[in-house]
Amino acid sequence: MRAYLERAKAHDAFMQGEISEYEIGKRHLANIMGADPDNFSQEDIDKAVEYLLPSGLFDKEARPKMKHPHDVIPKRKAAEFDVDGRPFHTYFYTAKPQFFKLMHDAVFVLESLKKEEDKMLRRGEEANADKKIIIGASVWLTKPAVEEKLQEKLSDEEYDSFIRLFTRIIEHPISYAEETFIMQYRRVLSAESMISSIPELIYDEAGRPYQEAEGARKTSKAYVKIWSQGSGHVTVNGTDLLDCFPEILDREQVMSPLHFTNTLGRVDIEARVEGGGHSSRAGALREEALSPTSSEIPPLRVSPRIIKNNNVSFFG
Amino acid sequence: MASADQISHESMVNQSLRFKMARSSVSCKYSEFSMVVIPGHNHTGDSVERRRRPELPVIPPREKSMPIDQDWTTVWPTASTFKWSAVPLPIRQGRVFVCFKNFSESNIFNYFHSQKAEQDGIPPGKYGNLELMKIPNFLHLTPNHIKKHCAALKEFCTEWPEGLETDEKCKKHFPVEVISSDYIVDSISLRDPRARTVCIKINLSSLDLDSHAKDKFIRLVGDRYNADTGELTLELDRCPMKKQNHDYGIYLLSALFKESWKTEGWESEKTVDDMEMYVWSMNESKKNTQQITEVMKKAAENPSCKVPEYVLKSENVLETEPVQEYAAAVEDLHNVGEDLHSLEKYKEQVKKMLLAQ
Amino acid sequence: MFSIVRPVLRRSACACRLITSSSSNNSSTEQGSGTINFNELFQKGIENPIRNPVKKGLAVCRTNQTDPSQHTIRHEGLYYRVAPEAIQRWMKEGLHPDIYPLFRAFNESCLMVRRPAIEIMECMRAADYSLPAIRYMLYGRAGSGKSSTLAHLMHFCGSQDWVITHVPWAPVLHRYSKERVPSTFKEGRIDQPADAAKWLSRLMTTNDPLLKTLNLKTHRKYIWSRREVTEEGDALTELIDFGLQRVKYAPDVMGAVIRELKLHASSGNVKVLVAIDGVNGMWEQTRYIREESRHKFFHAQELTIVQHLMEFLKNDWTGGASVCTVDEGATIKEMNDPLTSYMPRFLLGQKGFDFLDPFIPVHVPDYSDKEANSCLDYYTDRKWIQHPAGLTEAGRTEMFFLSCKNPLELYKVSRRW
Amino acid sequence: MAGSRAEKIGTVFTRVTGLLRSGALKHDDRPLWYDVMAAFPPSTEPKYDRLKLQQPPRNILYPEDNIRAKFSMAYSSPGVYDMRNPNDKSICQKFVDKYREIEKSTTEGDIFEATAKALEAEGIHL
Amino acid sequence: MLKRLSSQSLRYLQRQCSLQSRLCSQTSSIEESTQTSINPLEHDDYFDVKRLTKKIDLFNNRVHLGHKVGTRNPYMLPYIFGNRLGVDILDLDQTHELMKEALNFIAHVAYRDGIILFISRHLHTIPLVEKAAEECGEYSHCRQWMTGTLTNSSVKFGAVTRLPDLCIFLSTQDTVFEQHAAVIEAAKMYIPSVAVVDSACDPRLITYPIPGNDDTPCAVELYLKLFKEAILKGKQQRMLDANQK
Repeated sequence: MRAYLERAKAHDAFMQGEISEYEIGKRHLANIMGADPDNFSQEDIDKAVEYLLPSGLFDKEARPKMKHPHDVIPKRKAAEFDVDGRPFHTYFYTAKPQFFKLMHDAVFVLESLKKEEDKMLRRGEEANADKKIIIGASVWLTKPAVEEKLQEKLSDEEYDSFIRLFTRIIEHPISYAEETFIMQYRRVLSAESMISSIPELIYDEAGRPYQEAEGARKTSKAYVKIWSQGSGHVTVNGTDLLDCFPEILDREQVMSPLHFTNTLGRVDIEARVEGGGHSSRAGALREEALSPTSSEIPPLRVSPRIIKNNNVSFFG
Repeated sequence: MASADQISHESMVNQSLRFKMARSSVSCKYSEFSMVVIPGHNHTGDSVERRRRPELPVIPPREKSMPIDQDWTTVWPTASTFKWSAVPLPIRQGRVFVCFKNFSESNIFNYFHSQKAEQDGIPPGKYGNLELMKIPNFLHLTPNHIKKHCAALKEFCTEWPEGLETDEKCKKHFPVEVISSDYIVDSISLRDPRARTVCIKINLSSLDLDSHAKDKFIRLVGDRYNADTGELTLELDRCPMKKQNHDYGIYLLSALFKESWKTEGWESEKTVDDMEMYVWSMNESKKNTQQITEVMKKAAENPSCKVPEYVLKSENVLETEPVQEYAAAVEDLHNVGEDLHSLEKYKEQVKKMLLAQ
Repeated sequence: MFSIVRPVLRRSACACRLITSSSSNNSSTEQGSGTINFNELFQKGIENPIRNPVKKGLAVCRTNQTDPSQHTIRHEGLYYRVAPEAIQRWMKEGLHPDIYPLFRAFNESCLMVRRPAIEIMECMRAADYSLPAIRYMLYGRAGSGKSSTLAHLMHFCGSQDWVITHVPWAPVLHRYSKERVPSTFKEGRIDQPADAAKWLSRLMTTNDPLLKTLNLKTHRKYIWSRREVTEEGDALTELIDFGLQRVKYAPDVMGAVIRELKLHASSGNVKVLVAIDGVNGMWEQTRYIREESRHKFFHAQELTIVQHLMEFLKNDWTGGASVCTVDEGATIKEMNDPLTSYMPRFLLGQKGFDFLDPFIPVHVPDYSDKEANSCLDYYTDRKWIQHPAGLTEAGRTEMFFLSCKNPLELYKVSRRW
Repeated sequence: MAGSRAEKIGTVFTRVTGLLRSGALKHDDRPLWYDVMAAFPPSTEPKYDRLKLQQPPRNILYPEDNIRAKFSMAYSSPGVYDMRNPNDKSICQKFVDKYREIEKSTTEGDIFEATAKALEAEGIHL
Repeated sequence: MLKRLSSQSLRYLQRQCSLQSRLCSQTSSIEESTQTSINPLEHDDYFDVKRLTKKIDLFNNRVHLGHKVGTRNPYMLPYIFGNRLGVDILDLDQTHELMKEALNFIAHVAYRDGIILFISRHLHTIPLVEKAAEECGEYSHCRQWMTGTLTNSSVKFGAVTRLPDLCIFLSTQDTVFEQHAAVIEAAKMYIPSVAVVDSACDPRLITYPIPGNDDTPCAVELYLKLFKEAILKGKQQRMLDANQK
């Protein structure tokens, strides 16, 4: 036990040393590169290291780097016992105290929700539909994410029970009362749709607006220009759609996004596709015709079918 | 069992004590009696303790004593292999894979607790890290180094010649571009076979060639000529030395130029198959046209016949405008390539030629 | 091809049933007749007939003008009804195989009047037939309607009492012929008596009443064998009958008939239309292996029939016209050759081009907006399109997108609606 | 016994005692519960190898069980019973109470039916 | 006898004991100081826990209700009062006495700063048990039991670990058919156990068995209340005694 405690202490000291060494190294590097040491960011460090010690190793992880010790050295748990050997945590003997603490808390959260609902029913009130948590806007944390959060390794059954319990909580009519608790374990999807913002419109000499996009599926690549205020004219590699895609399935692939966004016959498409086979070309085009389309179209991230996918078939 | 160990340990200590006592008693006995001296076996006289050199303290690596605002160019003046002690950066390189053998439920605890996993997954530091020594480094070419180099080189620089300010001007005055490479190889030989190669580039438009000469030039150089850019590229590597290759290249260029201006006797014997372009007057098309116009001319004798006007106007029908335009359309179709536009043009010309307006 | 036909047959039953109830719905509008200045019309553009797909019965997609000789640019994009006898006579072969079940399903045979056909008709009207025969070349990508245009033109000429000689698909001659014998007439040529006899019988069926009324005579004496002789002044039909009875001599009879027809046409007795589909197949390698070397094939030029047909395609005669099509399907395709094209110079090759030059190439494009809408109007009218969405504007847009308005593709896409 | 992991031999207490007695465990190192258990031993020694009682437990029966049995045969429905209210009696219990009440007062006639009638009169539907 | 010792278990015992040696010396000093007044071990009810239980409470909380006859464990016969229409009724007289004994023991262990581990696998009452354990500053393990958690603890926890000094089972069954593995593991590791044993449970390895209904929430709540009070009383007394000294 003593050895255990000493080890924990030694680790803390070791980390302290590493961090101070990193800070000094950072100032040295700034000096070497002739930069201002106070405003030398991690990005600058990476750039400088890449310049000073270039490595062509395929695995980027294996190249030289200078990172903050917290990013390099895996986190370790703090000491778990006091000097008498009494564990700090009431669930210590379960070996996964954080996880079971969470499960225990979740049970009482659910119970409190039930009680609250009973009270509301007795008062004749109804759950506020406006406040309801939109389940589609976020997803549960994945198992590795939960493990990272709790610093404990979970079995599949345990993760399943976690999901079951939390699903019961979120599906409760007044789950919004515990939104902050629930949302700790959910990842919001809206961030994703924010990233893929609609590209700006470009105007050609005639003043006609268009957008440009690139896309890929399997080994195919597609470069697309979409003109708004069109008549549904499609050119692929300088030829007709029919010449490029003799199979109707491929043409349907290309059509699906236009159909979905109701722009069929309203935009002109000029595309260049290369590499791959006919179906992957159509797939590459489909994704591209999709993502920007024209300014008339809202972002299309709501539909799960339109998630960009380079490998899995659209119908698969 | 542990207590048994204790006991045995205790007895051991006791035994050793007893042994010491016995020895001391023996030594007492030695003083009383004359000693049997076996040289090299037992002690004679006072033993002089061997003087050991005091261990010098290990000097901390140089990086520890470096001031943060030092002049790095003095620390690392020239190219050199990575030295961990002279580089004051906590660099890490390498990738260590964490590998759990027989990973099972019972080992899950180990994942976060075991000592063995303590160093797992951490890239090794710079101390004794061979990987850092293998890769090249540019610690001798930092911005400060370059500034110093430039300052030192400045006095040897001359002014840029006037009139060659832009690339276009350079191209104009020096149309021939010669590319060669030098190689420094760390191996048993100083020579690198690639160093002898010389590449000469020139744009054909910068040579003074008429259409025949240009045609011949292009035929002579074959695929070394890029029709899209109009550039000639000569790769020369048949001689062992770069100089020889360069001289040969220049010779070759002038020989090509001279040769392309010559017109040989056999060049007049060119047939249709030798033509690189479709020439209407040499082809079947002309015969067909001639035949057809002759028939039309004959038919024109009958006044009810609707013959295109041009047939009657001119004596030499083939020289008339519709036929010439038709000929141009056919040539266009063959030489430029057919598309809807050229076919449309061809159609119009044929209609003009065959149908009365 | 069979897989394509199957759903059609399935659909034909229900389509027929529906047609009986809706036959009174067929509205047709008189679009006017008479010749109009071709160029003028081309320039000013023609107003679209009123079309509203949602309201049935109002769509104008057909014309009452069933006489093709009266067709002008004003009928462009409209369907006209072809009499069953005309189908039997001129279009029994040569159209896309899917179109025949479609005719049965629709309970009528209609062809669309399209611009390339009108263009050639105008040329034919304008041409002087004392001048060498003009050769027209239809070209366009697969499924664009070259054969239908050719059929329309045959109907056009046939209705004006021309003698029609039709080769429905030239490459058939050098791919699927069962019987091949060395020619006795000229060494080094290959005779295909069965194919020649077939051509003769087609000539008879196509022009049967006409040939009898014209009562054409032969210009010279033909000696087939010691006993079999065709005298000068015999009826041409007799010569043809002889070829049909003595199949052995059919290739030579074919040559004689062609010669006779050319002479008659030149002398103004009759007008002759030479219609050959897939003419570029005549400058191709055949699939027939030479006996001396297994790796060498006969060239189509070595076939007697091809040689005779080439005689016909020559412009050394007057009083007729040739209409040919060039088709990608008629050449032997290299696998995945990206350089394929449907243009005549590419498909004919230098030799073929030189032989046929000068000809009038006429492009058969995909449907224009007007034609495509007219086509779908017609399909809707015939209850071919049954899905409610197929009747809406959005459904049409989708069909147009998927088919790129290519007639064959549009038909294939419309099968699914 | 002591020190071994054979939990079925002796008890926890006797095994530690054995260890202490043999000296394998020093007296100072004894478990902290040892003194407590020595002072307050469990009333039954928690031995694994103990004898089974052969005698089955008695049946618990009451005289009024007869009435209950009759009631159950006549009216199978137990009725509605408010479990939250500890004072709420089941219909069966009400019947038994009534039966006894009637039994005390009268000895003639069919008491069972009389009870049923009495309860009906009180508005309790059987 | 010494030869038959399992060296590993002995090592555990030694480690545990060495860990506690300091505590023991502390407690012994307490003892010494209080000897002048009173020795807790000599006092019959030093923590005044015996009056916590009342038979009527046990009855009202349905502690007497056992399982059906078919599931009866023969070793529970002495604690069974009788059989009412196929259901075993536990003898509350005995339960009352045994509960007092157990509470006294628990309080003493808590007084000596022992680690008390609450164990239950009765799914409905797990949160209650965990909550009670947390409230009295002790430990609970109500989740799936990994074999060797007590017997192989240094490997399982990655370090030498102090094992609990007392296990309190609110239900000795893991599933309805199987006994909780911790019962045997605790007995192996010299850890005494206090357990609520229903008529279907095996009381033999339990040091201080309490015959009682282990399924009804109100009964479990009652047990937890009593255990908690006993532990808190023990701890309180420890503070008082330390202050007196």
